[in-house]
Amino acid sequence: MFEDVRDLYNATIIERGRRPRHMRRLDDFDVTAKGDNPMCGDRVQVWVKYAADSTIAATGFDARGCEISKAAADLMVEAVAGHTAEDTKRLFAAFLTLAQTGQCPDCAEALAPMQPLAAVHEYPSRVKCATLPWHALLAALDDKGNASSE
Amino acid sequence: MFEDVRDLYNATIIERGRRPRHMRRLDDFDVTAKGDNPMCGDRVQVWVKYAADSTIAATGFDARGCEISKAAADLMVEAVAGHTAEDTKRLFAAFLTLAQTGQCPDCAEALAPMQPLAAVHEYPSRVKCATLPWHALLAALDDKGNASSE
Amino acid sequence: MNDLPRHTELDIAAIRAQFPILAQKIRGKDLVFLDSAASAQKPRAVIDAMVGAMETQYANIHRGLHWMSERTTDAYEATRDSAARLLNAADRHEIVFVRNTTEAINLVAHSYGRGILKPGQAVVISAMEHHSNIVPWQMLRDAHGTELRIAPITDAGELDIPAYEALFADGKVGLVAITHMSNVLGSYTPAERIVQIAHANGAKILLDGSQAIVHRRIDVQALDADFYVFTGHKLYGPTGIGVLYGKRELLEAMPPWMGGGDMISSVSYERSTWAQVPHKFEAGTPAILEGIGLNAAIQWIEAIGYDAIAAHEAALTDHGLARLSAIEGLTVIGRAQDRGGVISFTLDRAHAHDIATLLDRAGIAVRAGHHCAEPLMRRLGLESTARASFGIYTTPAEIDVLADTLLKVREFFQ
Amino acid sequence: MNDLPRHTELDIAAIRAQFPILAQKIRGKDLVFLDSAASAQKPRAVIDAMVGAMETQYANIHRGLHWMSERTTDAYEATRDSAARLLNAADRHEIVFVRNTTEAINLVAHSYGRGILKPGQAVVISAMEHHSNIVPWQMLRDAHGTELRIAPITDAGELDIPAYEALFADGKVGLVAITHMSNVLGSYTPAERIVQIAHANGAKILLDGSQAIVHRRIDVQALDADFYVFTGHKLYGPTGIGVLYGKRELLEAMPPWMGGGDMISSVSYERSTWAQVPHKFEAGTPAILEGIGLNAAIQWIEAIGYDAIAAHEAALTDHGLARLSAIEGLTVIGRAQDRGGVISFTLDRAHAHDIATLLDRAGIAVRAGHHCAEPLMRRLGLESTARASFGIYTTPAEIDVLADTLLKVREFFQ
Ligand SMILES: Cc1ncc(COP(=O)(O)O)c(C=O)c1O
Ligand SMILES: Cc1ncc(COP(=O)(O)O)c(C=O)c1O
Repeated sequence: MFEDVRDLYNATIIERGRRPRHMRRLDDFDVTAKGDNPMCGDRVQVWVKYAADSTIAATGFDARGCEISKAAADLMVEAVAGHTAEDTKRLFAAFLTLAQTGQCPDCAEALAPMQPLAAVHEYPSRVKCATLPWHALLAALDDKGNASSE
Repeated sequence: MFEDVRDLYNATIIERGRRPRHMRRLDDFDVTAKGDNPMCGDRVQVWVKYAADSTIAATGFDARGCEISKAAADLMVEAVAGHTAEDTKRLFAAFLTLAQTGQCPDCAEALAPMQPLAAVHEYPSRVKCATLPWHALLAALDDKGNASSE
Repeated sequence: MNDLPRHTELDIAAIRAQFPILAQKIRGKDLVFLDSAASAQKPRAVIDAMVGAMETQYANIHRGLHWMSERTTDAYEATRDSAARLLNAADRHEIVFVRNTTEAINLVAHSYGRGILKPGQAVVISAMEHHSNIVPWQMLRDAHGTELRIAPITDAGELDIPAYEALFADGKVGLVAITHMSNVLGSYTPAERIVQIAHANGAKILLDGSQAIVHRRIDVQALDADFYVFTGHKLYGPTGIGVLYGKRELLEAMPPWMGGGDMISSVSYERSTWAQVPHKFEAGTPAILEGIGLNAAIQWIEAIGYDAIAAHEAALTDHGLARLSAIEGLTVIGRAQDRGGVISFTLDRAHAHDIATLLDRAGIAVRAGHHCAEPLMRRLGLESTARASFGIYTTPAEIDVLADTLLKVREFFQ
Repeated sequence: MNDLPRHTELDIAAIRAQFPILAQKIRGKDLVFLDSAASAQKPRAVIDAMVGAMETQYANIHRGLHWMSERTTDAYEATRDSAARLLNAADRHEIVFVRNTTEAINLVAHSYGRGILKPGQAVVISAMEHHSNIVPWQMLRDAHGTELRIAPITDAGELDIPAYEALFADGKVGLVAITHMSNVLGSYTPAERIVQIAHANGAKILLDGSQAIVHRRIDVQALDADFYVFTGHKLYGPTGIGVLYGKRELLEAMPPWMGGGDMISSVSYERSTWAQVPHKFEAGTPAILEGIGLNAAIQWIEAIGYDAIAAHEAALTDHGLARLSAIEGLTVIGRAQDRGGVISFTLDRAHAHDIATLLDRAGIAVRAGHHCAEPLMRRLGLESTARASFGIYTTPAEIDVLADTLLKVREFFQ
C-alpha cells in the first residue's frame, strides 16, 4: 500500500530515525542552541565543539519528534563534521534547495550524507521537519540560542 | 420624477421640516435629554415642562438633521401635549408600530398629528430619523439624559 | 444540553451531496476528511449565500440610506437573530460578532479582564484548554496582575470537579474560562455544574464552545453562562466570523476594546462616547459576507437538527472507538464518559507526524501534533497525538478506511 | 506614486461585465452604484476564487500535514506574497493580516502604542481622519498617557504642512498616523513629504491607505512608510480581511496583541514565547477564504494596472466635478489640488439624508452623513454631506445620471 512513500521513508531514514548514532548531549561543548517548529511541536537541541582550527570537531543533539527530523539531525552531524561555520552555512543553503526541490545542482560532496532526504520535497509540510536541526545548528554557530523552522 | 416619494415628503412634512413651530429651547423646564443617531449624525435635544397634574405642559426641541427628524419632532410636541409620562410611552409604542409598518391598529386619537409620517415605513433606514425625537423625549421623561436611535 | 442520542436517521448521502469538496480525489484516492475539528467543510447553502450576496445584494452596512445598503444590513443583522436563537440568548444585543473564538476570548480578557477584574483576583482555566484559552489569560496576568489558576483533569481526561471547586476557597477567583468540549480528548465538561460552582463562589464564567456547539444544542440561559464563545468555520460556516455571547449587563459594564467607526456614538478629539451593545464592541466594517454565510450555516444546522446530529455522531464515535481500540499498539488518549466526535491516539513505533503523512498518501486527512494544547500534552506525558475528528458528513465506512489503513501504517513501521 | 494619469483606455464594458451585481435593477431602475468608497463591489475573479476554495480545496492551515491543508496554506500564504508585491514591501514577513483597517490601526495603537511609546510622548493625526484613525489614539491617550495632537487642514481641504511641521517642535512626537487620502474630501496627503518631516523629527509614521490604494500604486519603500494599512473590501476584495504593513524591525520590537493559537512558539502556564513575525500578530484561525479572495482581487487589480485605473478615475473625477459644480445651490466640499474619485457635496435647502433617499428612489446609491469623520465635519462647519464615490466600473454616463437627478432633487425641495 505504501510503496510510494518508501522514497521518503527509505531504509536509511527509518534506521537513523529509530537508532540515531549521534543523539547525545555533549558535556564538553562550545555552543548550543534549541530549535522548534511551533506548528507541530518538534523540538531539537544541538551542541557543538570546535577544533583548534575553528572547524566543527563534534556535534551532538537531542530531539523529540518524528523520524524525519531525527534522521535529518543524525545525518547532519556527519555532513558538517570538519567544516567551518562559514562552510556549514553554505551546506545548509544547498540542503535547503535539495529539501525544497529534490535537486541540488551545486551540492558539495559533503552533502552526500543528506541525500536520503531528497524525496522530502514531495511532502511540503515535512520539509520543516528535515530542516529544523539545521536551523538549530546555525543558531548555535551564530550563538543565538534559539531557532524556529516556521 | 419623484412623484412616489410625495407619500413621505408630503406637504406637512416639508412644511414642518422647514419651518418647525415648536423648535425652541425652553428656559423654564423640568427635564431635558439629548438624542442622537450615531450612524448618520442626526441630533436632537428635548425640553419638557410638566403641569401641576404631571401632564406635559410644554415641550421644546432643538434639532439638527433631516426634514424627517425635524418634522417628526415638531409633530411630536403636539401629539404629547397634555399627556402623562405613562401615556406618552404608550403613544410612542403605537407610533413605533406606525413608523415600522404603516399600520396603527390601536392608535389613539392623540396620535393623529403623527399620521403624515405613516409612509416612513417604506424607507427602512429613515425610520430612525422619525423616532429619534421620541427616544430623546422618553429619555427626558425618565430623566436619563441621553438616548440613541441605533 | 439534554439531547440523549436517539436513533434519528440522517440521510448521509444527501448531506454529503451538499458538500462539493467531498467528491474530490486526493492523489487518485477518495478524500476521507477526518479533520473537521480543525475546520469543517462548507455546504452548498453557505457557498450560495455568500455568492448570492456578492452577486445581487452588497454594500457597506449600518450607515447607508440606499437599497443595497439597507438589504445588506438586514441580511447581516439577521445573523444576529439566528445566533441568538441558536444559543437561546435572551436578547439579540447579547451577540457580538468577532473573527473567531480566539478574538472573542481576547476581547473578554481585555475588556472584562482589564476593565472589571482587579489585580490580585484570579482567573481559572482547566488543564485541557486550547492555547486560545490560555495565552490571553497569561497576557492578562502579566499586564494586569491577575493570577492564573489551573483546574486539573483526571487521568480519564475529565475535569476534576473537587479540585476545581477547591480553587475557589480563598474567594479570589473573579472569572472562570473553560472549554465546553476538549479539541484533543473529545471530553465534554459538565457545564451546568461548573457554572453553578463558579456562581456559588461569586465568579463569572466563560465557556469555550468552539467544539461543543458543533455537536450539541447549546442553551446559554439554561446553562446560565456569562459568556459563551464559538467560531464560525468549525460550524460549517465561513472563516473570518465568530460569536461572543455575553449577558447584556456584563457587556454594558465592560469598556470597549477596539476603537473606530461603527462603535461610537459621537466623536470629538477631547472625548468620544460609545454606541450601545453590541455595536460598542464591533469597530470598523464587519465581516459582512461572512456573517451572511454564517446565517446560512446556522439555518442549515437547525434544519438538520441537533438530535439527529448528536445521534449520528455518537454512533460514529462508538464505532471509531471500537475499531481503533482493537488495533494492537494503538492507544486512544482520553476516556471520558461524556465525549464527542474527536478521537486522539498514538501508535507504538510511529510518530504522529509520520502517521499523518502516511494516511495522507491514502487520501485520509487527520491532524497530528500538539493540537494547540501544549500544556495538556505535557499533562498527558506526550509530545503529540494523531487525531481523527468527525462531522455531519462523516460515514462509518470512512472510519473503517481509517482503521484498515492504520493497520497498514503499523505494519509499515514494524 | 508617480502615475501621471495617462490616457490609457480601459474597456469599461468588459470590466462591468465582470461584476454581476451591476446588472441589478433597483425598483425597476438601473443600479447606479456611487458608494464604492464605503465598500467596492466584487468581480467574478474574487467570487470564483472563494467558491473554488470552498468547493475543491479547503482545510485549516499552517498546522496540517495533509493535502487539503497544505494546498490551502499555500493559497493563503500566496496572498502575503501578493500583498508584499502590491505594496512593494521588502519582505513578505512585513505583511500582517487583520480584519480591516480599523483592526490594523488598533493593533499598532496597542502594540506600538503601549509597547514602545512612552507616556508623555505625542501622537499626531490630522484634522481629516476617519474615526478609525482617531478613536484608537484617543483610547491610547486615556489608557497610556500619550498626548494627541491634530495637524490642521486648510480651507481647501489639504494638510497644512507648516502647521504640521510645527507640531514636532518640542520633540515629543513619537508617532504620526495620517490618512493617505481623505474618504470625505478626496484629498491626497503629500505622503513622501509628511513621512520625511516625521522621520526628520525622529517620529515613526503610519499611513492609512484605505482609500489611496484603491486608486494609486503604493510603494512603501519609496515612501519609506513605517506602517501602511488598508482594508480588503474597498479594494474589490472580500470583507473580513485587511493588511497591516510594518517594517520588519518595528514589528519584531513590538509585543504581540492577541494571544492564542498560531501566534506562539511554545506555551507553558508560566511563560509562553512568541512566533516570528508576522505570525506573532495573527492569533487564531485566520480569515482563510477571505485571504484567498483578496489575492484574487490583488491579481485582478494588477492585471488592469494602476496607470489605467488612475487615468480612468481622474477623468471621472474631472467630469464629476464639472457636472456637479454647475448645479446651482450645490457646493462641492474640498478643493484639494491632488484628489481622487470621491466627491462630497451639499445642496441648499436639502439635507444630505433627504438627498440620498431621493437619489435612492432613482436607483442611485450615494452615502450621506458624517462619513465616520465627525471632527472633520465640525472643522468644515457642516453636519453632513452627500458623497458620490467612483470605482473602476463607474462610467461618465452614471455621473450624468447623478447630475441630472440632482437637478430634479433641487427642484423637489425648491
Ligand atoms: C480613510 C479611511 N480609513 C479607515 C476606514 C475604515 O475601514 P474599515 O471600516 O474597513 O476598517 C475607512 C473606510 O471606512 C476609510 O475610508
Ligand atoms: C476548543 C477550542 N478552542 C478554541 C479554538 C480556536 O478557534 P479559532 O482558531 O477559530 O479562534 C479551537 C480551534 O482551533 C478549539 O478547538
